[in-house]
Amino acid sequence: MSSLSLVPQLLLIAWMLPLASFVFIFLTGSFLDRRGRASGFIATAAIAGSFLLSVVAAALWFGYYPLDSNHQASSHPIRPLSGDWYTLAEFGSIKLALGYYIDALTLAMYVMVSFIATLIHIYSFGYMHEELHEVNDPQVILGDGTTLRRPGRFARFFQYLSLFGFSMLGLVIANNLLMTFVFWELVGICSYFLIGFYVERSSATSAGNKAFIVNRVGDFGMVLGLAALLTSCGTLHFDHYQTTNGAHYAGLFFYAKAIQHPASELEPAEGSRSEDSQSNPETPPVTLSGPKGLTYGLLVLAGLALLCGCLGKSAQFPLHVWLPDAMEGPTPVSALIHAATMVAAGVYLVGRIYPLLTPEVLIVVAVIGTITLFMAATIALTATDIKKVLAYSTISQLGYMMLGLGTGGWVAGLFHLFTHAFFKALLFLGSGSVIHACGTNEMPQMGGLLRKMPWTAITMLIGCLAIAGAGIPLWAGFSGYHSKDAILAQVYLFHTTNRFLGWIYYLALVSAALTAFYMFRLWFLTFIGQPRNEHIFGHAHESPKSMTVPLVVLAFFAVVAGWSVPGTHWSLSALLEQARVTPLLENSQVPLFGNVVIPHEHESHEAQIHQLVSLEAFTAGILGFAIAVVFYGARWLDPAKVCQRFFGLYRFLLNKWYFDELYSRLFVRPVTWVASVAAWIDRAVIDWTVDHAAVAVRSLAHLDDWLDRILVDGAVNRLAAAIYGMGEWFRQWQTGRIRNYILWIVVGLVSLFILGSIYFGLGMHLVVGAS
Amino acid sequence: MVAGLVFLSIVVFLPAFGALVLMFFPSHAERAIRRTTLGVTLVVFLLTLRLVLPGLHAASQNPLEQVLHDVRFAAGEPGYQHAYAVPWISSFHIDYFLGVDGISLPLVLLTSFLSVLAAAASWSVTKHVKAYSILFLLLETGMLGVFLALDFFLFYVFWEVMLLPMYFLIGVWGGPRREYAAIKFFLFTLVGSVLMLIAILLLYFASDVRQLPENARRESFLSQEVMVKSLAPSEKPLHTFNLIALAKLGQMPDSPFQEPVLGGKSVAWWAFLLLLIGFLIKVPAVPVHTWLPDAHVEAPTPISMILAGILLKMGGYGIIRICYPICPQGGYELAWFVCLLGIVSMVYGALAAMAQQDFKRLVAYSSVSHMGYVVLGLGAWSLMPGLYDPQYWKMGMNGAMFQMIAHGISSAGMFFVVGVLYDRVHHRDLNQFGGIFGRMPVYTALSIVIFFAALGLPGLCGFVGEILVIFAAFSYSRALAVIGASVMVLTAGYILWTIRRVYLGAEYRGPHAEALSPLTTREFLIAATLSVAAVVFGVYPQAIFRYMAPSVNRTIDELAEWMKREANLHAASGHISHPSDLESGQTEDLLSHRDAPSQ
Amino acid sequence: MIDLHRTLDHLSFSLSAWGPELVLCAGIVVLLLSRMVFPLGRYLPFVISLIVCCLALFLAGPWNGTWPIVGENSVPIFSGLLAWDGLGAFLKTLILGFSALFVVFLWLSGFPKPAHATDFLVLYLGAVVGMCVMVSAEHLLLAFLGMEMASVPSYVLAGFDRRARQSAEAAMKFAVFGAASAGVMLYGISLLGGVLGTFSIPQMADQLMLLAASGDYHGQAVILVLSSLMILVGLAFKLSAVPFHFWLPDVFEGAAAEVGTFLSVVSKAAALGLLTRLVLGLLGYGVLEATNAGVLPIVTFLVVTLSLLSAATCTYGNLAAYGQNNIKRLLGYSTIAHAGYMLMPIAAAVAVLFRDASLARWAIATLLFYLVTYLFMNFAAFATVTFLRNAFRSETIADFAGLIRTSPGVVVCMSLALFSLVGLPPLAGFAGKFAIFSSLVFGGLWSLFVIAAINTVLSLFYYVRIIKTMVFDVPVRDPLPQVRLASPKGIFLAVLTVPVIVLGILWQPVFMLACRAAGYPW
Amino acid sequence: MFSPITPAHYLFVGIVLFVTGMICLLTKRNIIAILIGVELILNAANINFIAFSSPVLFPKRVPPLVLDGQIFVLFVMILAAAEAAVALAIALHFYSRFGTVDVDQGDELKG
Repeated sequence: MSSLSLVPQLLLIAWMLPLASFVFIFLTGSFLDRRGRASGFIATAAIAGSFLLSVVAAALWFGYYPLDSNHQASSHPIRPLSGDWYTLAEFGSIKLALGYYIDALTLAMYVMVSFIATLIHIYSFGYMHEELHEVNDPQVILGDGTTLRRPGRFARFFQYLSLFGFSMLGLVIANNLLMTFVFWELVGICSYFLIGFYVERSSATSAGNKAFIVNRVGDFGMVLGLAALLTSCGTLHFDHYQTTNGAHYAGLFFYAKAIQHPASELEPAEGSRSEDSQSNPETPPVTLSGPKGLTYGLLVLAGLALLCGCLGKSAQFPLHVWLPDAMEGPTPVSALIHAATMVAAGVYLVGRIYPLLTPEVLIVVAVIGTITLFMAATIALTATDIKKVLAYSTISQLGYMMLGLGTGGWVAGLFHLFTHAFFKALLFLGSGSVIHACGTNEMPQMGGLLRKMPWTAITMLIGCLAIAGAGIPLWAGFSGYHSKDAILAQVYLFHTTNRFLGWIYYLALVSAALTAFYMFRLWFLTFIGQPRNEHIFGHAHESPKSMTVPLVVLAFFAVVAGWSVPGTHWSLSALLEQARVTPLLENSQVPLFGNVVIPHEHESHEAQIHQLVSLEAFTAGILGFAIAVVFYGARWLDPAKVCQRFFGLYRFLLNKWYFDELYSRLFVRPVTWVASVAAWIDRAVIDWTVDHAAVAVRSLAHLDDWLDRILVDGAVNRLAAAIYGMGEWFRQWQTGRIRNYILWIVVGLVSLFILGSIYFGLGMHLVVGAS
Repeated sequence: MVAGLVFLSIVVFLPAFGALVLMFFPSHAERAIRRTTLGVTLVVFLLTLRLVLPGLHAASQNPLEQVLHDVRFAAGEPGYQHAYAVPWISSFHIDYFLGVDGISLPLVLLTSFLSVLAAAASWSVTKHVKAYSILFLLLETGMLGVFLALDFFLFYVFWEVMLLPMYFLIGVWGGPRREYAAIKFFLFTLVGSVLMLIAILLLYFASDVRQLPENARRESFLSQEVMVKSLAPSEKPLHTFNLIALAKLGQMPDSPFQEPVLGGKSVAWWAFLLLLIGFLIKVPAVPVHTWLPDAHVEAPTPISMILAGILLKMGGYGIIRICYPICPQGGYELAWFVCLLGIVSMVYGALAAMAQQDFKRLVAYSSVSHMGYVVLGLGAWSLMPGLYDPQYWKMGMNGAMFQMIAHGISSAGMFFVVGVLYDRVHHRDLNQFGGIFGRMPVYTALSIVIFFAALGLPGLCGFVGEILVIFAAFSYSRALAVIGASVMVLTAGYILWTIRRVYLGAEYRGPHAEALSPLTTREFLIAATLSVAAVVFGVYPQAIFRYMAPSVNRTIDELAEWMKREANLHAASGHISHPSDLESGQTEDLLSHRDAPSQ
Repeated sequence: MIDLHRTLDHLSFSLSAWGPELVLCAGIVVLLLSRMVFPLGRYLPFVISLIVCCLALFLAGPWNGTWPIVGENSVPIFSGLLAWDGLGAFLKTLILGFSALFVVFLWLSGFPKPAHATDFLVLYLGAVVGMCVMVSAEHLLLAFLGMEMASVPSYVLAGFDRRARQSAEAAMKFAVFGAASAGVMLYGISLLGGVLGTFSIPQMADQLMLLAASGDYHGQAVILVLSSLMILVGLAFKLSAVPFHFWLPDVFEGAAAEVGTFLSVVSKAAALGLLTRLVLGLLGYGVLEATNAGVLPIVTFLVVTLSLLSAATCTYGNLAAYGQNNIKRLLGYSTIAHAGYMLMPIAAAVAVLFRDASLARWAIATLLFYLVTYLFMNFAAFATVTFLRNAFRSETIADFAGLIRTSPGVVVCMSLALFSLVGLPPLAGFAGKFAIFSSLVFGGLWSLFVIAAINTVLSLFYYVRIIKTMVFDVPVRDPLPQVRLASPKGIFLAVLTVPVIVLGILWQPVFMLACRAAGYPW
Repeated sequence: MFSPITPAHYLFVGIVLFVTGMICLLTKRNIIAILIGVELILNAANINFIAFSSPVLFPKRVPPLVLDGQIFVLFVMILAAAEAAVALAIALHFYSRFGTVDVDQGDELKG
């Protein structure tokens, strides 16, 4: 136990290091080093330190709970470490605190996040080097026609990265939903700052705003989910917690279990993780807190509300619109925040609160995941901006993860999260390397870069293979092969138990093909063939070591992340398996559009399913790859280009052109049509809705303003005017003529007399009536 | 005991004394006047800080140290401290009665703190410095008095005392439409005061100290004179303005405030309504808020800081200190009304802020929106009959109180930030800004911290209050919480949009571009102090809750006790049945076995 | 038959109790004589008047032992024509205290030229004697005589500024209106005396209670109502209650500001004193037949009438003041509004009289206290106006724009006075208003209370307009005249302003005194 | 024949005088005429006083106002004289400033 008790402390230090770096850079800033290189070193050292500490912590954990033993049956079942570090506020049994909840998933995320962040810090030394000097930003044209010259912001960049590291680690280790939400917002604001890093560019700042506000829309739901859980359970802690007066209270998972199991079934012998107070003598008795109003319906609502936040953060349909715009930020940021870590936070949260999710919610997760997956993949087919392709690809892959989680594949979904983090970071960094070399994002301007930047090209090829899920079926492959197969297997299983949702599986398969296609299209367009812009090609060069080394490291992990350590059962999926949790009502029928069953994940590991899915996915991948080769790799179907370069073979190429037309009619056009429709929907419907929602809100705001000025304030002013007018009217009575005045004496006397006799008479009447 | 009263009196009247001293300064000695003003506010701040700082040796021989030790505020104590009443106008049983508890203490500190900053920000005022400083100090006396007074009459006097300096400060040192703004402020506030006066007399007339049990009379810190009178046999009622005694009267069984007066409604109901409107004008809540944008826009920067940072808080303070404890019945029956106004203010203020072209006006409307959270938090009476778990209401009340402090910091900061810019370029048109970041990076960084505090970013002070209020509102009404949470989106919208239009962008294209000089040290210190405060309270809210929560919780517990008794009374007489009793009972059954494993 | 010894005893006691008035009468004689003996003593009339007023004040003041309580053990003097009691003594003190200050004020303002000072002061002192009679009258004859003694010199004073055309018009209106209302009142007195068979107020009260006890008014109700209303008209004229107020704005505008000061402060105090004596005296101060249901119609009638009058007066005064440009006229309307406020406690006293007579005395005490605060704040406002008139030769508000630049002290005094008139704490006006409102609450006159409270808000606007002009606006006069605070006039203003603040904070002693005067038991 | 004269007859004369005086006040523009109206009103009251204090009119009982009424009348007469003197002085003053005795000309103070 002693070695375990070190784990939270190690992680605390690992968590605090980036914060310390942030505060230090914020306070010292330019005093330290005018150009900011020192800040970069500090930030990098901090995050590297975090990484090392995380590794040590993980070693301690897995030393205590080895992966290859069956813990459920052993004498010490796995208990997540949970506790509070810091109390924000406490009201009776309600405690709002910052604390830790550590299990294998937390540790894995910690290691992964700090590892990738370290690499990206190193990469940024190379990529952001021009921020060390005065920068000339050609994208910003000033009023006098010149371009903007501004001081470099190297230190600021690393300052934000440090803040992000801190926030992301806090989000991962959170032991309660409020803490999650706190860091959820903080990573959002880091994202805002980093997207808008080039504050002078209007597009960048507006993209930053868009990202934050769209995320806030999701958070709006999340806050309600939090409120629902808090008001029904009286807590937001996942696990038991202790208030300052020493009382112990149950956490959310506990309540969810109480909902799931009727009273009689819930025996202590079940030995479930969250309430085995007997088997673990260290856990004191638990008191239930809150007004205990948690019902199943409320749990569904809370789950859906929390899901809103996840959709926003993980850029899922229909809140995905901010992510492509977010590519305005520097590429390392895109790699770290908008590919590997932050956008995965939504997926992570779904995984974290899995025990609270009911089948209804999971179905929604799965459906939304599927829609996102397919839609983003089709859009990626036509994009020409290299980062946009990757952005849509990210959305699509996040959809995969959601789909995996939604169909009951907890391990599968999170497994893909990890593998995706490696290869997508790799791809983004590679694209960054390309952009760095070419100075443009447009793929039609590139081509043939393989010769100029071999390291980049090869590592990116590995990335493409990984994301496409390349591998030898039934044996081994790139990391993406393992994780994607796991998801597809679970989806297949899901489609066997829920026939009416069968289309999910087929869409997922088609998307797998599309993924392979657009990724290789990207690679071919960029690295193969002849340079399409000689000027850019001429200036292109391989990136410095600080950029290529991270690429290589990441490429290594993109290959092996799915493998198990030779000779053992130690693998990423086994690691996740250790932390696996089950959703509510797994494997039982839930009445919802027919009967929904969330299948048990282990069933998808069965050979027959696994083999079938593996082969199908392989076929799909190959298909996509082949089409990409035909169109962009070998360019057999690109007559226009060939015509330009070999003028004598014109007629031959003309025929090819007809072929191309045919193909285009048979295949390309429908696809492009679907893609363009999807893109149109994206732009014209969803984006439009988002934009016009903003416009509508603003119009509402103006209406409100108008109301305020005219109606509310107007009423006040009108009342004042009326009173004033009355005063003026009274003044007119004062005619200045004494005879009028005397008449008023008579009038006053007579009217008072009439009034008096009425009252007096009434009084008399009362007296008479009484007596 | 008397020492505490003397100490609090010094705190309250030191600024007024400073104003008196300033009268003898030659009016051209502006430097000396400004420094004296700052010095006085600083001394007051240090004195109030003395309340919360750790103690000196209690057994010290030095009498001064002894006194300084005695005047400490004991954290965690829910009751009133340093409360002592001296007869003032005994014909009306009006006492000079000051005291401090966890509810008023943070506000007192906020007042003295912001006064220092506002005094420092007053360097930008160059016209009639002497008169300005005198009025400023008088204003501070009024504000501190409101938060420390425990006698209703005294409270009212201080409440009004602020009016006059404020009127002149806006009217003389304000912007182009200052006269309109000043008179509007004056008229609105006076309407509220008059309503409050009606309620005060209503309560006074209905009150009778002799109905209180004797221990309750002692707990009310009645002055010796009244105490003696209350014990003497007489058939005449003994009216009182003592806020504590009034609260005890309002919450006792067969409260005299439950007498019906008009329209079948009780004294408590009417008094609550009148007081509420009076306080909501100050808060301000829609639709009685229109004085605020004008007053804020026209007032000079330091006065805007004071106005938004402190004056608005008096409304919220009044509601929690006076409305609810004294008139729980009115509060219970009108909870929906309070919540409705709160939520409307939140949405309405946020939308109106979004539509503004004037930077300062935008900030002003954001105040309406943010104070809406306070009203909502105060109003979300989540005690349902039969369900006497007041912890959510505690959360809401604490959240609302915290939001007041947080808004005090963030809004004062925002107004200061606007003022800094206005001092340089002499306009506030949002469409003519942009690119300030490049010209004034430090200023921009501090501004962004302050704006994000207003946005409710976790880690900054605005977050805690907002989230607690929304949580509490959820337990009162889900629809309210949904609307309340949606305001978070609107807030993010207008604040980010503002930041983008003002600070970000390529270059500043408005007038007076050459005047955009970096922050002076004085300005930097003010903005940095506010930013640091925003961060500190954001990451360490316990700093406030430590003092505040016990008192707030005690208030709520008393009200919960009252509720329980009332409901029992009604249940006994069979007027209302409580379906929720059943419901909660069932849930209890469902989960009661959860305790089984621990046997 | 007639016990001569007792009669003489009574007479000598009466004369001693009537000391202040005697001193005043003697003072008038001395003044008239002094002009013959010292024709060149420019300031002699002022000195004599001041001495006379101070002497009278000394005799009337609260320092000569406890006061008998009005209605209970009030001491009849001059065989019951007048009464010596707390109410009268308090108001006499007030009137004489004002007079002393007023003489100094006249001296400073220089309005009656020294050559005419004797005339002015003789008339003024005569009016003061009349007011002293009014506030202690226990007999309708004396009440009427006192009113006329106070009014007739006032007519002359209003027209005293012989050069001014407006002054002549003001005096004419004042005289005609005053004479008409006096006639109406006299007619009412004749009817009421005829019905009740006496002019002595305590005896009338006995008669009225007998009538009420019988429960049958023998058809005399109509005459009772009519006659009492006619008497009320006379008093309403003095009080300038709507709709009998029309003379007031014109007279205030036309007459010198000094005269306005006198008319707006003590003249009102005297009329209110008389009204209290009449209304409460006729009802026997609640001690007679307290439980009789027969008084219900009388009480209802009086409460409704007085409430209506006060509400109308107050609201009209405040609203009509809005558009005024002449500051004296504006203050005239303000005076009307305040007359409305001051009528309210009397209505409250009547309302509560038969429920709890001591609360009625409380109401009277609040009225007395309000009069004290009103004296200082209104005097301060009028004094400022007078001094400004001397400096500016103008009474138009707009001319005072930006005055704070040259005369900050005076503007501060004026602002304090005006804010006090609004009723803002911690100024005396608030204390007074608060006291009055408390009496309304005790009397259960909630609607009247609400109207009064609303009027407080309504009044803010026009008072603040004056302040706004003086403080915020840009000067229109160049050069801008100056009234220094460190001058006799400024000091005089300050002396008037200090009580405005002090009475707002430490009003307990004065209020206690008022309670004692009104006989509120402690 | 003739019914005896009762107080009511006197009161009636008083009322007629009062109303006449009032009408005089309301209709006459000449200031002197207005003052005459005032005198009429005062005398109307005087007639009431006399009527209420006359033993002749109350043969069966003591008149309500025995001496008081008569003394009142004396005072009122003196007062009326004083008031008339003052009023005439003011009228003269008015005439010297306005050149007319028409009260309607004096309407400069208003509003």
